[in-house]
Amino acid sequence: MTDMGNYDSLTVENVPGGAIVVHGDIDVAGGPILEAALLRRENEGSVVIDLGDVSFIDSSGLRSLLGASRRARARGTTVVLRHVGAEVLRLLEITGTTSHFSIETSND
Amino acid sequence: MTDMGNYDSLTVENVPGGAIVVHGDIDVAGGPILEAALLRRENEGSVVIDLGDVSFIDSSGLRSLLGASRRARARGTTVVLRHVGAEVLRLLEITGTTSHFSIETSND
Amino acid sequence: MTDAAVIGPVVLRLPPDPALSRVLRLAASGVAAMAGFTVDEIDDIKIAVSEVLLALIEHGGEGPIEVEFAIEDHAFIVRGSTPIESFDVEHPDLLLCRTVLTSVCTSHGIELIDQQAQIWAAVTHASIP
Amino acid sequence: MTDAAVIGPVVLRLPPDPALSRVLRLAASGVAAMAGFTVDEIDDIKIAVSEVLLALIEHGGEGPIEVEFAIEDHAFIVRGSTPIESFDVEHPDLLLCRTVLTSVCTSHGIELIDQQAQIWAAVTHASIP
Ligand SMILES: Nc1ncnc2c1ncn2[C@@H]1O[C@H](COP(=O)(O)OP(=O)(O)O)[C@@H](O)[C@H]1O
Ligand SMILES: Nc1ncnc2c1ncn2[C@@H]1O[C@H](COP(=O)(O)OP(=O)(O)O)[C@@H](O)[C@H]1O
Repeated sequence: MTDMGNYDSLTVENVPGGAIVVHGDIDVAGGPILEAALLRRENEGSVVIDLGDVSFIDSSGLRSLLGASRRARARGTTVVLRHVGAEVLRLLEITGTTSHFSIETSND
Repeated sequence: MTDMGNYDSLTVENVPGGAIVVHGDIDVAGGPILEAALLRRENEGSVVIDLGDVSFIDSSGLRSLLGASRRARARGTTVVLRHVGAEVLRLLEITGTTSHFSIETSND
Repeated sequence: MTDAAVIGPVVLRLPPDPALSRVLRLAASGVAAMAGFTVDEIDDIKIAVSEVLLALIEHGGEGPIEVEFAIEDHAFIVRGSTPIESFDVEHPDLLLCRTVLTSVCTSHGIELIDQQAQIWAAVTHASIP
Repeated sequence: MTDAAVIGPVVLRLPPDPALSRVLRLAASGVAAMAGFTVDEIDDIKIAVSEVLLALIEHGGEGPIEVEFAIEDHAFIVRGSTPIESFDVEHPDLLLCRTVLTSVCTSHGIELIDQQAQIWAAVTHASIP
């Protein structure tokens, strides 16, 4: 981190053929970064998002996940959320959107 | 932490006959709290301050330590700073005040 | 312990930059921790503050955003505002935001007052009597 | 990565309450991390921000304190001010504060302008060319 510039609060790691691993906060800044990464990967078929390193999400972040879910459903598949922690699970529950995903919690 | 009120950014643990253990930030809020705790204990003679759980100090915090040092010197003794971490050591060094204390770093 | 009602308010004026969401959460956590809110309550406050900011960024203009944190009557209050010409407080994009605020806050409001979008939310500290 | 010069400024208005020192450090850390400052630089920024606040609290009056964080020319700038009738910028109590600012900052200033105590400090990001 020696060059000057905006440091993104969210980074996405693309494991080829594997999960999309998210690090950071899925908020109004991170949501669009995640959405762009998801759109680049979805032509590959199934989508697995690893949220093990995400301890914050708000409704704008949730919208990027719901968008991926809607597009997955249109392709006849489901978005898998892996290593879902308490904070993400809570937001899914209070918005009644858990059923949009196949969820694997951190304890699974 | 169920009752409402100001939560102090610094707390002091008094081990009777032993060290004064400081938890938190020694800043413009924490400095006076530490100073009050030090003044209550100094009649006992030697002063040992455990800074193992202090990762921030500024010049107002340093003044409370320097005050204790000055009063200890008047009694013919020295203030011992125990478990001094990098942040505290740095402030002592840039202010040229390391010689006012007997310092035991975290690595000792 | 002094009375929590004496804390604040802290007012932040910032550009409508999404990257500042995290900065607001950090500042809000600091104020709430200082006022004795629990870890779970601080989680709610972080969500509330983020929802207020994102609604102002997504529905406001290019103008500055003002956010106030205050402790009043045992509650953490966040009040945000930004200049705006017109503002559809029933916009469908605000539905998810409202759903979240309803769950994490004791009360909240989204209004257009004096050419300003104004959003506020309150998280009450649950003290054991 | 966009140009860091576009970040901020973030302006905070707060009462002269020592307990807010930690809140200011949290907010400053967030802005600095977002702008790509290193962990060591952020440690310096936290000290600089605390020194600015404590000088304003200890030498200012009961009036509100305004603190601005900005990223300008690859530097984190903190500017603080508070209304004050008279202000001895050479007061001995400011010596230790100045010593610290001289060490952790690239440059700083303590001035009385327009009945306001004004204190600023800059921490430059050391980029490898
Ligand atoms: N309150 C809600 N409950 C459940 N799903 C919602 C809610 N609000 C929006 N959605 C869903 O979120 C998804 C994304 O919404 P939207 O912001 O329109 O994104 P996009 O246009 O990129 O798909 C849509 O599938 C929408 O139906
Ligand atoms: N720049 C400095 N370098 C070294 N010691 C200092 C410096 N400034 C103040 N001190 C010392 O810090 C101690 C506390 O200062 P002061 O604020 O006057 O506190 P008190 O009156 O409570 O002792 C004094 O011993 C003083 O000499």
